[in-house]
Amino acid sequence: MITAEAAEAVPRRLEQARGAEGSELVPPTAFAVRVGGFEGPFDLLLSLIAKHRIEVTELALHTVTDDFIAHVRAQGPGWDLDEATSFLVIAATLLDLKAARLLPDGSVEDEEDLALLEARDVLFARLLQYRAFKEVSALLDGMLADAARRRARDVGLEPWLAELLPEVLLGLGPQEFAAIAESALAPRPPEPGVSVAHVHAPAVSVREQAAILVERLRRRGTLTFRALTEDAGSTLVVVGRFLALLELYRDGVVSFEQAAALGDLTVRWSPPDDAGAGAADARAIAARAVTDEFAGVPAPPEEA
Amino acid sequence: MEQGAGVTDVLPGAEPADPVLVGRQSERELVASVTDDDDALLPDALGAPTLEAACEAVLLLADQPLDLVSLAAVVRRPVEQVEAVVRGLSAQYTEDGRGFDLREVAGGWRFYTRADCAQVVSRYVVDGQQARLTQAALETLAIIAYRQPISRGRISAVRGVNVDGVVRTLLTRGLIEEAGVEPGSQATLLRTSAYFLERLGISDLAQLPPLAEHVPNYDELGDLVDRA
Amino acid sequence: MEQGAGVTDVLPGAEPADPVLVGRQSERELVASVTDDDDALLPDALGAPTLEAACEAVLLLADQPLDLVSLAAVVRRPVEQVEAVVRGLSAQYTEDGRGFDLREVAGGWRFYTRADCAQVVSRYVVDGQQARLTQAALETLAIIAYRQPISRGRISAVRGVNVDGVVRTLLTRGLIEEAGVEPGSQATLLRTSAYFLERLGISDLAQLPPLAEHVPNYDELGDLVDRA
Repeated sequence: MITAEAAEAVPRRLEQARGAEGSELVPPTAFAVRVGGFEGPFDLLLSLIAKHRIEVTELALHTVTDDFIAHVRAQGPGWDLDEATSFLVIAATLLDLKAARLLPDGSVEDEEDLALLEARDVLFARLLQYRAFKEVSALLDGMLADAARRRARDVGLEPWLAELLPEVLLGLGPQEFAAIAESALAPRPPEPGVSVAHVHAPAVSVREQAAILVERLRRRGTLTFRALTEDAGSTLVVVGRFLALLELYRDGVVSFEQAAALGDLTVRWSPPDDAGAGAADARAIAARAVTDEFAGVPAPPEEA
Repeated sequence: MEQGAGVTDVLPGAEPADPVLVGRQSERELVASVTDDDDALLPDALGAPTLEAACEAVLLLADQPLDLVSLAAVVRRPVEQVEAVVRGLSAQYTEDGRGFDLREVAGGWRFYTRADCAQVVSRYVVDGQQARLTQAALETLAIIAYRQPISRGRISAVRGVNVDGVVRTLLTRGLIEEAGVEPGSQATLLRTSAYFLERLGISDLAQLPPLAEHVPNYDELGDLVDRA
Repeated sequence: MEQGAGVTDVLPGAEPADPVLVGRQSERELVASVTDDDDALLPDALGAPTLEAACEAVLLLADQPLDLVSLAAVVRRPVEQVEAVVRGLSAQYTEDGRGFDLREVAGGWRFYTRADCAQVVSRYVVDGQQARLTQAALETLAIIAYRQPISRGRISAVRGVNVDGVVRTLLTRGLIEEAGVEPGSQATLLRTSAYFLERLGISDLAQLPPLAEHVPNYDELGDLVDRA
């Protein structure tokens, strides 16, 4: 016989516990943020494979790539950056694999092909690993539910036995006790993970750099790249200004001259008549010139 | 897959799962099918193979002596029938020379250790208990002392670990006691006892040294817990 | 006792046990007398009529799984003998269809209600129903169980999502615990707790379902994943 509690606790299925009925399966005590009903990219990928009735090991994953991409796209904004990244990494790998399949029977002598094969193997390996843990987690769920049908005796000592207990020895005075309270109540320090602060230099907005360049070039007409970047605080800013120049060049508002290879690059302000002659503000020109391609750079959490 | 398929089309789960992937599902389904078992809802469902087993299971968990009316309500049988079974079990344990004993005390029934096993159980209790508290117990006691009355859940949130076992030890040692329930959550609240004051060598909670400023107070703590 | 008596002379246990003490005395008196009763200190004094009864009495008091070595120390009998008795009792309860069950869980033995009495027990115990774990928690728990000790980062890598929140909850529920730091990265390592084994109803990690059955070519897979 099975209690309502235990029975309710058990039926967690694997792949089909998804989609239409998925929401019912989220227990009331759910504490995880779920992305569109999925616990991460592997979970989604497994579901899609199941939907297309493909064995994971058949290496025919390209058929689910479109689904995966569509799902990622459908999420729209509102994703946690970490989560979105992990989805995108897998989407990119899937796209690579699909692209490889579309090419005429390719040889694998190419280094890129080898890298692709390896990326595929790693993705499959990780997917299989995830699937294994997912399967045993369902078994654990069953074991937990089964064990929950038994309750341990957990009662206080009979009074005569409680009296046999030796006197408690606190072994400390009020001051030491207060010190313990302070350390116990103090906020716990965050997990000492690997700091990535040094990796994420403050983001540089190409659009802002373009505005600076336009302003200077309009005033001076011609400047070397060296002069345009001598006040750049970091390599990242130099790169940002270089990208901005490329954008401005594409838009036809600047031209380049370089006398010799590796020599100084001279940048000339040469806008078409309508753009340069008027009182157009530098930011507006920059904004027009620099397309969305670079505009989406997220603002840094805080300027260093 | 066709280009331009709508988002809803690609949502998974609409079709039955691939049996290859699902695997090892027989026991799952078995349990799921019992979920709808109406038996549990029948007013006279015992919920155990026999009345004897039902009484034994319930009494095993009883911390305080359980009166027969309550027991009869739980097992859904007449009081007279339940009384006969319980007395029968008690006599049987005695006859079989069990180390446990089902006895009627203060109008209720509870499992006790048998009197002639007193030596071995007192040895167990005395030997097994350390006079000194563990660090975990001290920290929990400190949190209760400075934030009383407080529920187990909030202590857990502060310590970041489950504290049920430690709290039970502190209760058994008489250092803390229950202090009603929290209005909203119905969680049992805990406070320190007079024995605690005695063991710490103070006569009043006001004599506890004040804590440094930076320690979050109870209200902030509550916010943190709620947001967590 | 004379001053200057040799140490051996004052060692207790020289006299045979007083038969009055093991008779039908009231508990109080009995305990008062055993506390300084020489008999209790006899190296082989069981302190109960039979080894079966002694084990039953002590296990009735256990508020966590009691390992056989500790139990054997309390009843002063060899571990093998105690193990045989405990296993015999457990089998006997099952055969007799008792409502209680003696089970080996998390490395020790403890009294539980029998599984087929779950319905009646759940009617009696209204509180403390174990909250179900989410899919995220189950997967995280499974990875920790099979790969312990393991850091949060490595769990995240397997699941493809951030696991900080889930890990915090598992810690608070006492299912996992911290196990030092990884030498290189200084990341905190995690492992499952004894409570996890207890909740799962198994005695040790070796009783987990084998993972290899779920992974084709397990060894090759490990290599690939490590390179990732």
